[in-house]
Amino acid sequence: MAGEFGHPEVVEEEVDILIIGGGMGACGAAYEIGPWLDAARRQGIDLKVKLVDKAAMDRSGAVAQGLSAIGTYLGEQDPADYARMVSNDLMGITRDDLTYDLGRHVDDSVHLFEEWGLPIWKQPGDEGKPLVEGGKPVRSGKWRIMINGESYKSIVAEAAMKALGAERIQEHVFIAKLVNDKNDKNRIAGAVGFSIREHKVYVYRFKACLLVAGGCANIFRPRSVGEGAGRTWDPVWNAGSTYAMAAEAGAEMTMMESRVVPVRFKDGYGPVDAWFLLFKAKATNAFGENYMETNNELLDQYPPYGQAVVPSSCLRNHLMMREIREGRGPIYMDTVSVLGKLAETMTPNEIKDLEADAWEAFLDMCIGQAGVWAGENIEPEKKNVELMPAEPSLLGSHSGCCGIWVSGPEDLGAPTSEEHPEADRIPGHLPSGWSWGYRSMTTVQGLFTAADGVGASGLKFSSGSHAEGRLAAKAMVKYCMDNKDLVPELADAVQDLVEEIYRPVRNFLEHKDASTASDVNPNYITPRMLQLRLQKVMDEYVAGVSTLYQTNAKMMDVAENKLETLKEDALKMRAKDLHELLRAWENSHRILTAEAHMKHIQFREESRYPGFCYRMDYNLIDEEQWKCFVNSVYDRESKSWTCFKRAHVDLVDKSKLFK
Amino acid sequence: MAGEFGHPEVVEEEVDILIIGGGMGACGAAYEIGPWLDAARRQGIDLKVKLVDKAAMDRSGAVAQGLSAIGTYLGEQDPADYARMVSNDLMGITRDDLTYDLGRHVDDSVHLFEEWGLPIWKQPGDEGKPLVEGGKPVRSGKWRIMINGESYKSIVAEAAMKALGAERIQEHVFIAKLVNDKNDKNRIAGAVGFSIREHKVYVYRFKACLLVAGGCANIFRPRSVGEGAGRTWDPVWNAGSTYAMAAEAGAEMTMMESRVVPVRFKDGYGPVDAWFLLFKAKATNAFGENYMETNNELLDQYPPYGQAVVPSSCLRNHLMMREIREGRGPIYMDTVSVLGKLAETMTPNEIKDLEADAWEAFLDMCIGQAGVWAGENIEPEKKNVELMPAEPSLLGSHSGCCGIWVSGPEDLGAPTSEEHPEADRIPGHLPSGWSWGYRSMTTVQGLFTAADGVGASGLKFSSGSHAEGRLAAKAMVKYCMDNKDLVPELADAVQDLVEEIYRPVRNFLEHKDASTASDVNPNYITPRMLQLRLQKVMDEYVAGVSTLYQTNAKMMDVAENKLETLKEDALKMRAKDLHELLRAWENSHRILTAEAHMKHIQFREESRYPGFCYRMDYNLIDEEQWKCFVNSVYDRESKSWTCFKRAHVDLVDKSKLFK
Amino acid sequence: MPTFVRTDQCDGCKGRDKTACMDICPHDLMKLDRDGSETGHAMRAFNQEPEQCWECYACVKQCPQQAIECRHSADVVPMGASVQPLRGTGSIVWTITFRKGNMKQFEFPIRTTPEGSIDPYGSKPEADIAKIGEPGFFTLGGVQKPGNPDELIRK
Amino acid sequence: MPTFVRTDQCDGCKGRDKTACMDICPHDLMKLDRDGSETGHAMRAFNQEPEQCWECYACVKQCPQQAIECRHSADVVPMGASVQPLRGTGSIVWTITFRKGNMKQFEFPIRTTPEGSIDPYGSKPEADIAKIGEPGFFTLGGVQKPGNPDELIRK
Ligand SMILES: Cc1cc2c(cc1C)N(S(=O)(=O)O)[C@H]1C(=O)NC(=O)N=C1N2C[C@H](O)[C@H](O)[C@H](O)COP(=O)(O)OP(=O)(O)OC[C@H]1O[C@@H](n2cnc3c(N)ncnc32)[C@H](O)[C@@H]1O
Ligand SMILES: Cc1cc2c(cc1C)N(S(=O)(=O)O)[C@H]1C(=O)NC(=O)N=C1N2C[C@H](O)[C@H](O)[C@H](O)COP(=O)(O)OP(=O)(O)OC[C@H]1O[C@@H](n2cnc3c(N)ncnc32)[C@H](O)[C@@H]1O
Ligand SMILES: Nc1ncnc2c1ncn2[C@@H]1O[C@H](COP(=O)(O)O)[C@@H](O)[C@H]1O
Ligand SMILES: Nc1ncnc2c1ncn2[C@@H]1O[C@H](COP(=O)(O)O)[C@@H](O)[C@H]1O
Ligand SMILES: Nc1ncnc2c1ncn2[C@@H]1O[C@H](COP(=O)(O)O)[C@@H](O)[C@H]1O
Ligand code: SF4
Ligand code: SF4
Ligand code: SF4
Ligand code: SF4
Ligand code: NA
Repeated sequence: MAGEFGHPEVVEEEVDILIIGGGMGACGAAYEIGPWLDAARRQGIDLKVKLVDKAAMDRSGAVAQGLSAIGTYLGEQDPADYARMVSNDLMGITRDDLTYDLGRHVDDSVHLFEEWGLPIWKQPGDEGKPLVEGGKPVRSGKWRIMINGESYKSIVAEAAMKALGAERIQEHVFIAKLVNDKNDKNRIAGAVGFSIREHKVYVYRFKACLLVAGGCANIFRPRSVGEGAGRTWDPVWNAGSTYAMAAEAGAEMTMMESRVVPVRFKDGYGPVDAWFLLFKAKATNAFGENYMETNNELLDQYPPYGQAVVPSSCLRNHLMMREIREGRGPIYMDTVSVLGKLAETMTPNEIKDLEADAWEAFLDMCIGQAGVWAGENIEPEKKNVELMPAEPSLLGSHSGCCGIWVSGPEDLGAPTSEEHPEADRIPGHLPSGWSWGYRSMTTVQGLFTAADGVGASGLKFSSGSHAEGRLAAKAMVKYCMDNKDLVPELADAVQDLVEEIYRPVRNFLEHKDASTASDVNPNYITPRMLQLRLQKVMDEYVAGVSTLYQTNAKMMDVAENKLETLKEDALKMRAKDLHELLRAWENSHRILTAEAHMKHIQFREESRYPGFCYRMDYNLIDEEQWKCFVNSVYDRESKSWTCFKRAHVDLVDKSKLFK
Repeated sequence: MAGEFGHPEVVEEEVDILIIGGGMGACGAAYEIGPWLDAARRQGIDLKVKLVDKAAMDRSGAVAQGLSAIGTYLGEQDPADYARMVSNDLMGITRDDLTYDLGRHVDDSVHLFEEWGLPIWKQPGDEGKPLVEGGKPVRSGKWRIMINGESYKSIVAEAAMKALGAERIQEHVFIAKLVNDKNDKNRIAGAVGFSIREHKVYVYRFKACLLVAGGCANIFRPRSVGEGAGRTWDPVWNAGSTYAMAAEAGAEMTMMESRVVPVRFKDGYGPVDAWFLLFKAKATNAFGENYMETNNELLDQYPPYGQAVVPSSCLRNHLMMREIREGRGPIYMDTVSVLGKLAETMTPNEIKDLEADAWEAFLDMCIGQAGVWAGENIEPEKKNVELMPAEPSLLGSHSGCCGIWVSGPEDLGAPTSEEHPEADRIPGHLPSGWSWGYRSMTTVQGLFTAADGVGASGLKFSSGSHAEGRLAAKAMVKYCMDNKDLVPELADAVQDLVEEIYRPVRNFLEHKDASTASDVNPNYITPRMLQLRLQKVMDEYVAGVSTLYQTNAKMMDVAENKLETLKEDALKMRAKDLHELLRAWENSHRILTAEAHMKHIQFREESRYPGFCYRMDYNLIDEEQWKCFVNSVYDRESKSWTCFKRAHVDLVDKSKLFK
Repeated sequence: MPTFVRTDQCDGCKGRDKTACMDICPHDLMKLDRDGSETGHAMRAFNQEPEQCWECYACVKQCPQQAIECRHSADVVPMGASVQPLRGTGSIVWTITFRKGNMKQFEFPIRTTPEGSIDPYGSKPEADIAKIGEPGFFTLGGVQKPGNPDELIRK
Repeated sequence: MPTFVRTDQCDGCKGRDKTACMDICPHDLMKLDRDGSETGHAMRAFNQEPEQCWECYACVKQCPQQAIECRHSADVVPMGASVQPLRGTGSIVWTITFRKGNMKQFEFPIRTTPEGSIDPYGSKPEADIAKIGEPGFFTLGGVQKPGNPDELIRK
């Protein structure tokens, strides 16, 4: 039956492994999986794989626009140094097993990128010498290397798509829901999605699934609310699908209280790292004071995190936010001094190159910022340029570590039991320790994740995300080999799933003629209005920009109620076409992600990340009570969350940071 | 020639007096003017009058929805008491001549309203006894009386329209611009507007003009940005036409730094006075603390204003805002305690009446709040209800006093010369003292104003606005009689004026096909986007809600630049139909009003209105330097403002407030 | 809480030149879609800019067909409630339906005189031209409240 | 800074089933208006939800007709500037026009290999099934960086 609007064709497909997403994590998986599939085949096990992306892999995900730097490349440095840095940047609470493991794997992905054609900047003298042969990269900071990254995603996707083969890739299909196994609630068996081009619903059955659908933008009101609303920091299409679908499937979540609030050039979210780390510029308040100096004593209030050579990102924000809160904004990048100083020692040609570098930082990954500078006639050598902290986003691979609790490597000394005083509050069906079989598997059998999906690590960036996808791919092949006789059965009837997926369409068709203007109708809500309602709640009560990132227990009580109501009303979203059906489901995912964020902040009674989020009723870090993971599980039946603590353990010695 | 889109018919009309607006001030003028026109006619002087309203008088202006109380009724009280109250509420800087004069006139308007059919609540025993016969009103506070006000505006408009006669009223015509006299830059000669129903431009020539087009909403980003954006506190159609057109015509403005930030029930802006003043409820922070008590010491920081029996509105806000700033929000109306206490002593029937009163407070004037309560299932007897300070609005008749500098009464001892140390900075063409001939005339000959238009007074509310319109009408008749031989000549050619008025239409017609989607076009900007751009600038830099009403000199430097650019871009607004032409011109008026607000805050270096607006670089009241009026004039040619001080003088003794 | 128009109730004010809702909206929001090109519903009115609706209910009260209702702003208020008036000659009846279904009804007086009955100058005096330069309204031949002269400290 | 489509340059990708811009937009914004019912311009593409545009320029770079440009977000950025790329095989040239008219041009490399030339597994080893349970990628048969074992304090 050829589908039509409201009556989609149902396509059922059975595979062994489904990869959901086509971003950095998925591309890593698509690349790594091939040879392992071959190896399995050589063992007589033939595994069928499919990758589904809601967009076109060539430009999907957070790297669509390109990037001007690769965030993580170790080079000479030890994985333990990397694990330490991540830990400190994320205020002490990360899984050293995951970060260390990433550190020892990541450089290979970067070497591949270069091999495939990504231009990587080299130190003078090393031009043309690949990294893998010892070519020295140009660094901005200890971990970051500069690239000409306009085509970064296209290059990585080309390799992935060739590796996997076009017939195993389905683009423009949005996965809306994971389905558990009929016989084992704690196992995954399928996924349902829909095409945004044709009237088709896809129902997949599989043994294993890699859920790598990116992070979550747009649950908080952005700083521009008209046309500029789409120019969020985090890509506006990051809809929290990873977190929401995992939580709904029963996966244990971790650190969902963690958020990213990057400071960026104002109005365009242009990256600042080239200015800070390459050109060595300083930021100041409106009166020219270097707040990292004048507010330095604030760092001492957060031992030991404030005492590292590079204080953590949130603490750098914290020092800046005092200026904003006390009315000494705007905050400026002191471009005038730094360019003046550089000009003193540079030739005109070097200055031209420097200018190009500065613009490239934008044009490679944040073109909108170039638009802002062009529209505002900004000449950074003449006038300092304004900075602004962004609306909060949720990401597991950047300067935040929200995500899913995954099984880690076994060879790094990770805990195998749970030694926290409140261990008895951990729901009984969940594993103990940090490793329960397959690398990158969640607490749901067969459900794997990577990149933005993996919580309690962070600062992986694009390269680390790719590497993590590879780790997961390999583990999934092993899982499928070990479970070769498993026959997944969907817990729900296909027809019920289709009904659920197309509910917004039916809401529209049933009610659209009740009112003369179809956008205002008492029977349904447009996805756009629903999103704005979510953003208003999050902004006003859960520490968005309009409260200067402040909240308290009472505000979250209010938010809790409002989000519950919003979840009810989400069932009344309308979709007037397939495009709006996409928006409807994205927003459903956003609501659940937002709720997780709120519940975790509510549960963690301290302010672990000053500068990103303030619990004003507990405006301090409480190492005694809260140096622990906050984890949670969601129950899809009762629609309720259970939060609990897990013990934090160091696998590498952090005191070295503070010497 | 019958007009068509892009080629309007031009209607030229000559009158003696033009009334711009159809709100409370205009209705007062329309009523009072009749008998004086008759009297003039008896002297052989036949004066032609026209009233132009952009909407339908029956429901135009701030009172369109109705009101639940009349803000100003003196009853037994002395005009001096009223002048004192206004002065204290507005932090000491008001014109006693204007407020006292209002106080001695206003009750007659209220008596007329009652005569015409407005139901006014009476004390038990006085039911049915008109105020004018001594019937005692039910008061909420000292100055406010309760009414059944759903039809308030319809009643007042019916009287006005009958008084003036339908042939002298033109509805659905928007006045966009005043035109000075060709031979005297400092005299007014005409006005240009356009029909929003027909393709017609109206060019009026006149001797005198009463500019009473209301206050200014929507220059700051409201707290809801989607469908809810229209539900601002101040009616969304208040576009600053009064301030912008007066300033462009060269009229001296006063106290444009003053704003209104009322605290209201959250999300619907429902009025709080019935709860505070009639039911005697208290507001608390999230933790149940009465911040008027716990923060009482803050009042002492603002002597003498904090020490009055009723501290001024901004200081009440100030005490509340500390709670918000320090993370102890939300703020609540303690409805539970007050309803519980009332229930103890009341019969079931009395309780039912009380409930009806509470809902009527919304239904008479703020129906949206009833919608919020219904949608949120709010039961005020069970759960306290959230309050929230609104986005700033500019109004001269409410708890703010921005507006135009007008000539006051001569019999109250007002200064006749300028005794301020910086008097020499006052541009030479401006009058000295507070009275230069005609009551309610601005510094531009022939240009009169009233109600929201008159600055440096305030707390007139609907009744005072009506009364002020009457004062101005009478004075205009006198002016026309005195100047009966004056022949106004327009400074600009009619064709140029028409071109200017229709520029947005031409922008659209010329460029619309350059891009496939007509809303995104490189050659023009939609009025909606322009408004959002204005709101973003004002919100972020000029002490809007997202900075918790904070600004400083540096932030205003940025705003100054951005507003200049915005004024340039305003010339590129498009209008795809007459409705958008209306929006385009409203927004032009908003920009100029916003600029005046910013320039005045910039000039006044102190924080005169804590709780409404904080200059964080000068977060105190400086009675020494700044107990003065800040006035300004705008130069239409250079598009620039000149701000200066005028001396403040007391005509009544304020110390009586503080005993 | 912008307005919407019930398709099956609006009759386009029978094709009259100006519809009641267009005429009354203080913000020029209501529009008649004569040929259906804007909404798909010919000869019906609609709110052309719902995000600018002040929810003043002027149009709701004015519509002769009771075709207009408000739906609480979808980006702010939970769904399912309604607040609807019926405005008579002397009073208005409000029906409030809460999200959870319970209802309240209130009736309030709106005016004590019949609509259209105001005689603005009926029993009023003429204006006295001699007083045109002095304080006071024509109605009283002077001010309502002379005030205590001792209060004026500079006179 | 949402995208807009130059009416006179877009050719609707010659009516192909999927247009380049529709295909590439990561947020499903670009749409072909086949019959002109949505924009008045038949067989031309348009941005169906400009307020959701991330300004990523994927569509701009992909359009074979150079018909797509960005106009800086009207609610944020002063008018009159433009930032437009021309993406070649090995490099991209950016032309930046400032509001006040001055221009800058930059050229940056985009890749060192021809598009479509990647041979993902060409010179790589096979995966060793014996190592499937251990750390390490197939490319190396182990981890990139074993790390200093002394750093692992619980091992
Ligand atoms: C958001 C962001 C991220 C970065 C940066 C700036 C900004 C603004 N910077 S800087 O700040 O440091 O400057 C980068 C930088 O310069 N250098 C760097 O190395 N990394 C940066 N990142 C980090 C990396 O980009 C990031 O770590 C990885 O991209 C994460 O990879 P992954 O977790 O795979 O997510 P993805 O966004 O790439 O891909 C998501 C995919 O899922 C698809 N998808 C989503 N939902 C789906 C659904 N329901 N069904 C089907 N498909 C569905 C998407 O289409 C996409 O394919
Ligand atoms: C905004 C506001 C105001 C009040 C209140 C709540 C709110 C939310 N409250 S409470 O908070 O205290 O509760 C009231 C209350 O309860 N009691 C009371 O007495 N007064 C209240 N006000 C005060 C009075 O309403 C106010 O003092 C008067 O209405 C002011 O009278 P006036 O200055 O005439 O403005 P208007 O808004 O009534 O009329 C303006 C007219 O101008 C027209 N217009 C505007 N621009 C025009 C143009 N360019 N060309 C042609 N016509 C063009 C309008 O259509 C309108 O006719
Ligand atoms: N706590 C941190 N502070 C700053 N940068 C960090 C931090 N943690 C990780 N980084 C990364 O390290 C670089 C900056 O560190 P550094 O070179 O020491 O100034 C950036 O590339 C960041 O990606
Ligand atoms: N001032 C700074 N000091 C140290 N690290 C920084 C600084 N600014 C940015 N970074 C790091 O650089 C990385 C990315 O920078 P950007 O692309 O501007 O976000 C992040 O990991 C930041 O933590
Ligand atoms: N708590 C209060 N104490 C004194 N006056 C108040 C209080 N709340 C409101 N008012 C006054 O009541 C009038 C209108 O109230 P509302 O309708 O809430 O704006 C204004 O003049 C306010 O200043
Ligand atoms: S007033 Fe009522 S019946 Fe008349 S056009 Fe408007 S909605 Fe329709
Ligand atoms: S409720 Fe008021 S603002 Fe809204 S459409 Fe009706 S008349 Fe206009
Ligand atoms: S890619 Fe270019 S030519 Fe093709 S449809 Fe889109 S805008 Fe038109
Ligand atoms: S710029 Fe990016 S987000 Fe915007 S329409 Fe083009 S591809 Fe889509
Ligand atoms: Na919109």
